[in-house]
Amino acid sequence: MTMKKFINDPDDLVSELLSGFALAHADKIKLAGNNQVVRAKPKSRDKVALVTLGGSGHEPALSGYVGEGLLDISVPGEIFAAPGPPRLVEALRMADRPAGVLLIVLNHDGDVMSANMAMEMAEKEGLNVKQILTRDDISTGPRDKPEERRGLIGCLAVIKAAGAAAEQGASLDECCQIANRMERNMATLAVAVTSATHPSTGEAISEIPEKDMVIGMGQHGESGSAQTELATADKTAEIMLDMLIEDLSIQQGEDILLLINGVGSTTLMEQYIVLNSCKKILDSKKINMVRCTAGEFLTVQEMGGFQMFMARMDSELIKLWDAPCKCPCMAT
Amino acid sequence: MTMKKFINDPDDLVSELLSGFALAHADKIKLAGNNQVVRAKPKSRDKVALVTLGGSGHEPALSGYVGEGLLDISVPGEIFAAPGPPRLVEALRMADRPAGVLLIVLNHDGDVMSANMAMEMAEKEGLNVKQILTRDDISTGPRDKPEERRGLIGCLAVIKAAGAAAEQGASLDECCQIANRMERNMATLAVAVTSATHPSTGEAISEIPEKDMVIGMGQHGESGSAQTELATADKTAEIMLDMLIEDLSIQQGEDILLLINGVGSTTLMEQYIVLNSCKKILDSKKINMVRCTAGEFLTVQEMGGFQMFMARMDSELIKLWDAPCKCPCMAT
Amino acid sequence: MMTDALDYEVMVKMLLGAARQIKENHARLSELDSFGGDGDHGTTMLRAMENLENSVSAAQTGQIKKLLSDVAWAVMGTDGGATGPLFGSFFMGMSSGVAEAEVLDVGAVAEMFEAGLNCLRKQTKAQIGDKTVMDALAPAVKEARRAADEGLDIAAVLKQAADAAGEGARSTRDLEPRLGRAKNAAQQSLGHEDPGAVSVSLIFRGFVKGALDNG
Amino acid sequence: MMTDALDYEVMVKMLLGAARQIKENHARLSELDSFGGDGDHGTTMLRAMENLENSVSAAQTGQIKKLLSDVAWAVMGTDGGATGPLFGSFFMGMSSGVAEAEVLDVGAVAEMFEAGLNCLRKQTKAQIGDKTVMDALAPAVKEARRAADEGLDIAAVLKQAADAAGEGARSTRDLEPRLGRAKNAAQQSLGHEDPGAVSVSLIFRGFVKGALDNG
Ligand SMILES: Nc1ncnc2c1ncn2[C@@H]1O[C@H](COP(=O)(O)OP(=O)(O)O)[C@@H](O)[C@H]1O
Ligand SMILES: Nc1ncnc2c1ncn2[C@@H]1O[C@H](COP(=O)(O)OP(=O)(O)O)[C@@H](O)[C@H]1O
Ligand SMILES: [Mg+2]
Ligand SMILES: [Mg+2]
Ligand SMILES: [Mg+2]
Ligand SMILES: [Mg+2]
Repeated sequence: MTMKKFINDPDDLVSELLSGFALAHADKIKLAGNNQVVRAKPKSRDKVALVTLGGSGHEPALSGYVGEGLLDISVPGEIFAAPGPPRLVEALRMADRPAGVLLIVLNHDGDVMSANMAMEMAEKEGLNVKQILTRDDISTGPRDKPEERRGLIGCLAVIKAAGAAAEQGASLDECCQIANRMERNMATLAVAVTSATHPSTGEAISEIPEKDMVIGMGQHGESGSAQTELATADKTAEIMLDMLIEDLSIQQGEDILLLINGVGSTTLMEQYIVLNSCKKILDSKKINMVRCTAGEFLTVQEMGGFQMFMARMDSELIKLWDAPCKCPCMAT
Repeated sequence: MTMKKFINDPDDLVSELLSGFALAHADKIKLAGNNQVVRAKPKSRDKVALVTLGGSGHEPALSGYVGEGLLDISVPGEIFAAPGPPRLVEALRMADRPAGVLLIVLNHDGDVMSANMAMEMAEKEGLNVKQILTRDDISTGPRDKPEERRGLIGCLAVIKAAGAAAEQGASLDECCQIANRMERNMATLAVAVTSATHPSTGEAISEIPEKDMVIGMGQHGESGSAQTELATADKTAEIMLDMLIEDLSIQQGEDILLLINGVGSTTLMEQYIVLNSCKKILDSKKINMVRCTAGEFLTVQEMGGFQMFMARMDSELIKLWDAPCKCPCMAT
Repeated sequence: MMTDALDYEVMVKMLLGAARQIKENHARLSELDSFGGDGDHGTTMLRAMENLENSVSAAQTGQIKKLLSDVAWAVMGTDGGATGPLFGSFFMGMSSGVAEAEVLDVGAVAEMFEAGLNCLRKQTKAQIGDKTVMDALAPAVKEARRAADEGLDIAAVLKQAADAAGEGARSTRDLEPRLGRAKNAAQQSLGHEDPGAVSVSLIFRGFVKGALDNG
Repeated sequence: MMTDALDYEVMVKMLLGAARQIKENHARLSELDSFGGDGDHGTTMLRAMENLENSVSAAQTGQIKKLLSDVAWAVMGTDGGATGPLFGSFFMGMSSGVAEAEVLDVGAVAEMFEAGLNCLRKQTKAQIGDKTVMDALAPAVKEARRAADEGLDIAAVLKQAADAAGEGARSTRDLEPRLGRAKNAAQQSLGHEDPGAVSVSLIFRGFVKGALDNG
């Protein structure tokens, strides 16, 4: 299969996409330093800054979350590959301020290693940085082994909550607490139906039989936990909701946030249909879907499928979710 | 090929997707009447209302443009098929007000027929409605035969301009003038590399050879004007820009708005890369890309490709483009 | 059945006959629409005919004029691109072409079809040869008028019209479409009838079957 | 070449030798990474080694310690997931393991490698048998220490270490990965060496070739 992507030299993927990204959203973000994505209008330096890092190829993630009420700096790496510690240290220096910096790291080996080394150096330099790991993929490990869980779209909820708190003037400790509360109360499960093409190599990153779907598929084509036959939106929603509800031990009457994140070629139409299925099922289980949305927030190139995210919400987390925000990929 | 879409009964596609859409964007839109998409908070009735209609399956278009500074009502039809006149008349009645209603219609046979019949009835009922057709597809007819040009993503620019004017209190005539000025000064060209699957029939809506791309491909799989070999982002941008510039007779030193609209599985990454290519080429031609963006605003299911939109801008149109807006698929 | 008067009950049977013809052939209609078009014509016509049937059973006035305008409105209400307005306007025109009378004579039947065609013409500039509904509808209406003027009875008029519609639909096989979605893939539809024209022919065939049905 | 003293120039040659080995074999590394991983290991190592070469040519101090920390920083600066931090920390550890001295004796060489391994261990809890870089690196470092303690010269120590690394890399063939991206597709990589372990082995092979190179 010929790769059908509009690109130039594969070596220039990230630099070109970042230039285009900066052009497209010049009102909200800009590039600084060594391809750091920062806000067009920086937030006041007496407020806690939020920084994240992550591989490229997942657009709009993660740089698309830079903006009011969300991130201050995103450090994009190569395609599907975390940036190395030096650029992360650069970002932490840029973000450094008396109020402190919260570094949000998706739990993937490369990202974590980079972050750990950067944290070590930041400490040596006396920077005021705290780190939080997001580990929401319930398919890779049980709840009591969070280190085995990968970071999926859950990072957005953590960034939203901590970002809103920071914007409202919360201290670094408070931001950490909120981020931690969100992190502990969230869970994500992915499903994939078609593979994506790695834009550098032109190769399919996974193989999925024609009549199957893979539950638990990772963000880079890592195989999933269960390969089953294609199912309707209703049935797929039911399977996935049950796993998420069980993982979070959600009880009747509890309030949840639900997010359907399209990862590539699965249409918004389908995402809305799945969301509608979820609503029906949750209603029947008497679980309150107090907030929800659907859209492409973190993609895996043109992979077909979606990530279903669920979080147990309390009134403060709901308020933070509702707080105003404005970034390239969303606004309220 | 098995269709790999998360759906239930194909007959329920539109009703289910609209329910999900309303759930996902409850802060911005809601359903009213017979599946009319209206603003969650209606705009003041002394301002001109904007209404549009169009087939479903193009999400977020067109209902995703309902919101502040944009549409008041969208009348979604079946998959790829305009709604019939009765629901459009219902919408026009709902929108009716002393300030008047502007009906924006994409030039496709079904949409135009529905709109014409609805306009006839609206006139009989004494409603104050004016209609504007958007005809931006330069691949289906020459500039002096606008009736042969299909309506593509250009509708968004017309809706943005007229919507901003309406929000600022412009009269119906003024809104019409602005919409017309935008419409006369815009042009769109589509390119497709992979087909989409019709979600009702499960069939591919077009066939594109493995190493080819189709320039001029329509929004429903209608064949394009030119089938050529796959090209790089730079080369594709050059070919398309040249055709758009020629169509609009854009001269050195003129100001343009450029929009890259992903239609499905072509990634945001690629859209940004193409936008970056465009910037380089336009710079070399001394044409000022004063505004630009990229994203999925009007899709064709999971088709691979994009629409490139260009408009000659004057200072008023730029101001209207910059005016605040807030709808499910964008916000400034 | 009637020979020189078409009453409300017959009109109901004609309409339901048309619906039945379409329902039995919708898969073929979609297939025809897939050569260059978007493959949905059968599905849309199916929905249109379900709407038609519902409006027929809901109608209680006994007035042909009102029945036809209800049907027109229902068919138009089918969200299906060009189909709703095209076929809806044909029925709408039929309604405006009949008097408040309770029965139609053979001349009134021809006039009814002519009014339908005229109303549809307001929706489209399609001419014979453009490979659209027009290729079946125009000859059918013309033939109905000719037969009526010749003094044939209503059953015969309907039959002649249906034959002309069928002939017209078949004639589209060798045409390249000049209107509608399919025009952009003109070559692909060569050798295949136009789906809209076939629908017209099925509807007229259904009128005949419905009218002759004594059940 | 040296037998009992490793000076700045030799260290440069060793580093460049390592880079050459990787560059000649990057396609194989990517291929190995495609069995269960994401197929980018070769590309990333290639970029890492380009960064390494650049930092070597930019380094002018003549100090091994500084040279190694520059190299470490450059390798870490490769945006490539796990690779930058893993290999970068190995070089960083090597730097911290050598004194400010201008030449290293055979004991110092063994110590340097041990420090590299220890620094890498801070990044990962990988153990031998997990099918990672550790399967090649741990035996290589252990063997270097054994050989040094036995009184072999530096060339022989490097060679023994490289052999042990190669052995270690080959041993990963029959393992299922327990760490890294590939662990989620453990079966797929059965029968194939771990790309990271092969990289370690190539780097040690490059050290030998570089050190023995008299050009
Ligand atoms: N502009 C037009 N004028 C007359 N008939 C048309 C026109 N456009 C389409 N048609 C008819 O409609 C048929 C296609 O109907 P359908 O597939 O239901 O609508 P759509 O083209 O919107 O998908 C064509 O076969 C043709 O007969
Ligand atoms: N947690 C880990 N501990 C030790 N080595 C690891 C770990 N994760 C990955 N590796 C090593 O890295 C190699 C893959 O490197 P590479 O493909 O460049 O990174 P990525 O997995 O981020 O794509 C593996 O073959 C393995 O040797
Ligand atoms: Mg990688
Ligand atoms: Mg259609
Ligand atoms: Mg059709
Ligand atoms: Mg890899």
